[in-house]
Amino acid sequence: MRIGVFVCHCGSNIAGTVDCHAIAERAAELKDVVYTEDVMYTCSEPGQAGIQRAIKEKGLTRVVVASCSPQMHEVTFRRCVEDAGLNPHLFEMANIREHCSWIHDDMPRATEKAYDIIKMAVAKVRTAEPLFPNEVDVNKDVLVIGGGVAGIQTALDLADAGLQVTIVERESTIGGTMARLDKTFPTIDCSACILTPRMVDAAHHQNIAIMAYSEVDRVQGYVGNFVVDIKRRAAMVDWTRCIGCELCVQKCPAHAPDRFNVGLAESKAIYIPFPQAVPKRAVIQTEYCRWFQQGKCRVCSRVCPADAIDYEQKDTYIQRNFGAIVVATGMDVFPWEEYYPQYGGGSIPDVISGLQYERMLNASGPTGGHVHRISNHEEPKNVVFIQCVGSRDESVGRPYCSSVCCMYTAKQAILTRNHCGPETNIFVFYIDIRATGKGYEEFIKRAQTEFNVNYVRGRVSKLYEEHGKVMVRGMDTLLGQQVEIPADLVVLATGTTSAEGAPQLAQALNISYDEFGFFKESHPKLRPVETNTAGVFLAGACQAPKDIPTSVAQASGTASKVLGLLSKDKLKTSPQIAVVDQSRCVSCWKCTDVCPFSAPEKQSQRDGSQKSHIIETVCQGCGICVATCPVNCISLKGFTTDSIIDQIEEALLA
Amino acid sequence: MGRLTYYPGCSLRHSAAEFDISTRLVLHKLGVDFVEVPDWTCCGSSPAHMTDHLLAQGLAARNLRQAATVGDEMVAPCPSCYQRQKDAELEIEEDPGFRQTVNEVLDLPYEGSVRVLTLPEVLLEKSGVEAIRRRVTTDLVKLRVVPYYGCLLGRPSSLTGEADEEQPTSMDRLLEAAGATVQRWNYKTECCGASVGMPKAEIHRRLSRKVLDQALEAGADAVAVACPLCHQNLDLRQVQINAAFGSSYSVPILYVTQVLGLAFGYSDEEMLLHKHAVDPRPLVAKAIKEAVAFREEEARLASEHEARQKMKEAAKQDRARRRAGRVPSTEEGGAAPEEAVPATSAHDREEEAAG
Amino acid sequence: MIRYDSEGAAQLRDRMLSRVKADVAACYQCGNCSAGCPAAFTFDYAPNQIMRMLQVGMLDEVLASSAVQLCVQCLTCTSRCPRNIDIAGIFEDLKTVAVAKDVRVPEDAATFNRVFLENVAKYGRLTEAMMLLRYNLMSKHPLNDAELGIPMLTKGKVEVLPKKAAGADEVGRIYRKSLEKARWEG
Amino acid sequence: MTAQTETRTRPVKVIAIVCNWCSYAGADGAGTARLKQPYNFRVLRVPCTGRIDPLLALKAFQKGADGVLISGCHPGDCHYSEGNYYARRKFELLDRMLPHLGVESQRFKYTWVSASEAARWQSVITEFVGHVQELGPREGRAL
Repeated sequence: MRIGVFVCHCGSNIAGTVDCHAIAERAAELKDVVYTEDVMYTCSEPGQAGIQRAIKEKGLTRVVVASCSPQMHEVTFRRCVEDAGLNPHLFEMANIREHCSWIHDDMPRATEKAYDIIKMAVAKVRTAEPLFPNEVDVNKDVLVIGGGVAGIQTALDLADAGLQVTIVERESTIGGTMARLDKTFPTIDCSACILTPRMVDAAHHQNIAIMAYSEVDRVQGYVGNFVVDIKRRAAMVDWTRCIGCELCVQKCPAHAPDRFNVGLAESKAIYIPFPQAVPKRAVIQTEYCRWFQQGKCRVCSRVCPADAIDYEQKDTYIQRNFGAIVVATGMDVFPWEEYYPQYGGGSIPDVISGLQYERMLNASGPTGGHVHRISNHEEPKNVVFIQCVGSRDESVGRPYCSSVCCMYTAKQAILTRNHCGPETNIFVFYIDIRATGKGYEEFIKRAQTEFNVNYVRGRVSKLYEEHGKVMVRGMDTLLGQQVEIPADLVVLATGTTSAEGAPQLAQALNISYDEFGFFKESHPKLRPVETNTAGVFLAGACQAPKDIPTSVAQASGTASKVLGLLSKDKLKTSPQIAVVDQSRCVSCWKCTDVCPFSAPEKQSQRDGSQKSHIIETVCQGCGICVATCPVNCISLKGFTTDSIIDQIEEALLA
Repeated sequence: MGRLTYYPGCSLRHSAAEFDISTRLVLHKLGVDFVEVPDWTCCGSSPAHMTDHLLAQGLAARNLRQAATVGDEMVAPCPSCYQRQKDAELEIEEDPGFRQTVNEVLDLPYEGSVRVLTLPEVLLEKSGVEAIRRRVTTDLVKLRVVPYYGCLLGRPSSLTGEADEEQPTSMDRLLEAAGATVQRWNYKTECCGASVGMPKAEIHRRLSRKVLDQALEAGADAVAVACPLCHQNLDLRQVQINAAFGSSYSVPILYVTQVLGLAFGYSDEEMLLHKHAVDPRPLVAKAIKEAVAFREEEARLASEHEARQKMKEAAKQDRARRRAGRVPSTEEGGAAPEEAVPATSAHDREEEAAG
Repeated sequence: MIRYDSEGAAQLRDRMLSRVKADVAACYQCGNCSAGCPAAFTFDYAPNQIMRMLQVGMLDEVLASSAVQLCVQCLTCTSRCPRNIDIAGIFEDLKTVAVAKDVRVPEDAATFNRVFLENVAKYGRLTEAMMLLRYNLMSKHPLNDAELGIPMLTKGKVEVLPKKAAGADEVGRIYRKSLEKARWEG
Repeated sequence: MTAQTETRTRPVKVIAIVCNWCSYAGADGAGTARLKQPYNFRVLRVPCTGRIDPLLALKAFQKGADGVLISGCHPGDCHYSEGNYYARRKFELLDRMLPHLGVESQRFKYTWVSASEAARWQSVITEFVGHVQELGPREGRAL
């Protein structure tokens, strides 16, 4: 056995706190180590070439690279040694950067620790065995979860490339948040004019199937071969018959808050969110329906020309297979009412959210695009916008910037000027203005100059009603003066929050999410649309708050990643899987009980007995069975018990 | 042990005697057992904690020690006293080292662990809304009040047990339980100017005026408080406010315990209403009188309504009887859905027919 | 023009971290504390400006400001701070620093505090009438609360002859010991 | 200083066995954020805490570890759905068994740190190493 150890300086990232040269020299004394070297940047091209040269010239049979986290470069180096003719699993990484140099200051002690880490890696690589991947067939259908602008974009890109795409959308129509917006910044072009054609494209595309009013219930399988259970929620309307004529909606006698218009108007118990809905199908909201609540009515059923109403409909479940999953579940508006009692907590009628104002501005919205006070329908004289409501506010558990509010507030302020004319006073309370996109800063300047919007630097502490006005008590920090504005209408630039149910979906998909419910990408810079679960990708605001251009750009990026994955007919599976020593198996079947993937199967032996056998393409390599087997007859390739004990020993050796 | 001790504090001894008396009577009426902290002394609020931290905690710790000799809980109706003593309680509990430091300035060490409570906390925890409601004998439904918590009854919520700092609810619940009509308003927790009112009169005048203004805007006849300082600024200094702004406010300021006491049937004299600068007696008398008239009217309307219902019921039975005599029962199935069609649709159809 | 005092700023930050558990460096100057402050209209510096001054180490200016002395400790700022900074706690601590350092605080406030505490140290409990009287005499505007005094007297809200409470002597000792300790350590 | 006091005050040795998906990534994140941590712990990476046989923890104590920390994904967040639940069951048993084997239960900890919880990793490891240091090095390894 001939082991080579390469210690990376990573510029000064490691060498700043670890004496790389010294430990490289010391490592040469370790058993089986025949060659060591310290390198400025091991991951660079010359660095990798050096490793390959050493493998050939020094006859190395195993390699350890001491550098950064394996999550960063394990793949890189495995490929590197493979190209030099070694099995990629005869390679091990020692993480002396994230786990050592970056968390310590004292060079002698950090160096000692780095040496220990290298010793552990050498011990591990000593017991390593060559491993060879299996190949599995790939299903080329793609599931897109969420039919907002990001989901639509990914679906269209993939469908245009020839893949079969299914969009699963929780609401009864696709379109997402963008469908509710009036105009978009910084161009002030109509949101519906951009989005609705894309929605129709998706609906008519021969490679796209839309499953609206449906949710992902369960996900099994693995990359290339996901098995997904989808729940079709009972709409109480047979969508194969419904033609979206809206006759039922017109005649329905039961009123319900209009969710699409964020409560600014009333809708009916039987509901189609908006005229351009795709698919345009009715849904009965049973909690408001007279038939479901009082057992009387059935008006919709009588007026429906297509005989589509079905009060007996139940949720149905269907199972589909996919090769890849794109999560594009978007975001929700921050529920400010629960968190800001100092702004009236929703009890002051003339204090509304940004999304409500968006609906008010919209010509097909509840006020027909007329801006008026909610309390008395008069045109407002003083309109006040308050930024960072539910953003950058740790007192409400939202320390992050929602990234879209500065811009949408500027847009709404400009539109207010257009709607209300020059007499109206428009104020925007801001802390900082974040206008980093293309043309954004220019847009802010136009709001301030061309549209005469008064930007006040400071936060608003309290809103309260007085003499028919909403008193805005704020601060002009630049003047060092408190200000009070008797406002007619106050629009809160409500921040964004993760979509309802995001953690549950993440758990079903086995992907990570942060404390706020946004899904975690595999690497913030290098793998921004991948997740830690192979075959599951992210698009849009489900990953972090995003505006439309960024969501769409990311969605197309995601599509290209999915295409890259599915361009192959077969996928190599990880060879780091469990294997049973059948001669010692006692057929207790504990392994079949605990395996989350049903990888162990009962295999009949020649003598008629049954022994456990692990299906290689199904095993995900978690090792639960290994720790569970009472006779220790299962071992996990790449993480054998011996190799773990060897590492422990090395770490503890004085 | 386990007794509730009562810390009146300096204000309640004299300038806020009506708060003291009404609190004692209300606790007594509700059957809440308590004993006064023996030989209590001033808590030091607010100059002490703005002068020296150890002085402040030392003064408060002395009272905790005194309370510990007879009980393990302490109610301080005055929110300033409450806050000082609660603050000392928490710091001493959390930091044994600090307990030692404090004990160095005391004559005798404090080794106990007394839990300090606000008055609303005691009323709600030891008695509760239901118990209060049961003891109400005088109807105060026509007394429209706003609960004024001021700074210290709601903030910080981690200390006072309120769920929300901006919208505390304990006084609302107490006043509603007493049968008063509680108006929603925006100034529950805005400051009245506190004791800075003394060195800088301008502050309290402006702030207290705003509180009175908002109370009236909310449609209240009186403001309910639970703080001697708030009471002084709003009641005693209302003349100063009027003099400074040329206004003519005359808003009675009642302690929440006075409202409870009145509801329990105590007299104006027992609740020491005459001690207030703005005399609340006319308002209280008027409210009680109006309530009686209101209840009479309510009873009259109810009996009328009942009579009408009875007549309707009788007529319906009558119709049913007659119909049963005439119409075969098979047609009833067809009639039922007709009935279910809402008025609008029926109306539409009539119009169509007319057209 | 000012020069930033980085060392002083670091010391101040540490003091507030250890005494109040508040990090002045976390302040991002949104101005919410100032917006909601009921007394800020009488301040020379708004609360957010005080926070900024602390960030750059301007302790002397802060201690000399009327803002620190006129803060009413209503906790509105603390309760609404989006960075969860205990601003009122910082102001309270600054008041004690001002006392310990003998910084000239506005006469009214200093007199009020002194009269109050001396009264308490003497009688064990606050005798409001005596205190008010002495305060108004010492602050040289004896008629300040005259309108107040009359209703207080007539409404029987004043104890005319103060009595010494049972624990008064101990309170006097607490007063003297604490301040002595502060003087030695300050 | 006598030899004996030296052993009592020497830095303790702590082994941290963490899962690849959550806690290892969390520790990576702590490194990326330059969150300072104690020197005397060594990290061992396994795919999932479900892979960790409690005997491995015992082995570590036997080989001279003064403390063993196991850290995985939060309940419900396991990359393999339920590995951390199986791990929890095993380690709760181990936790109860350790004192009978002469190992103070404070020397063993099972916790969870997600990939996004860099600061939590820092506080978990710092506190744990601190507690073990308070107990001091283990002497007379009966186990």
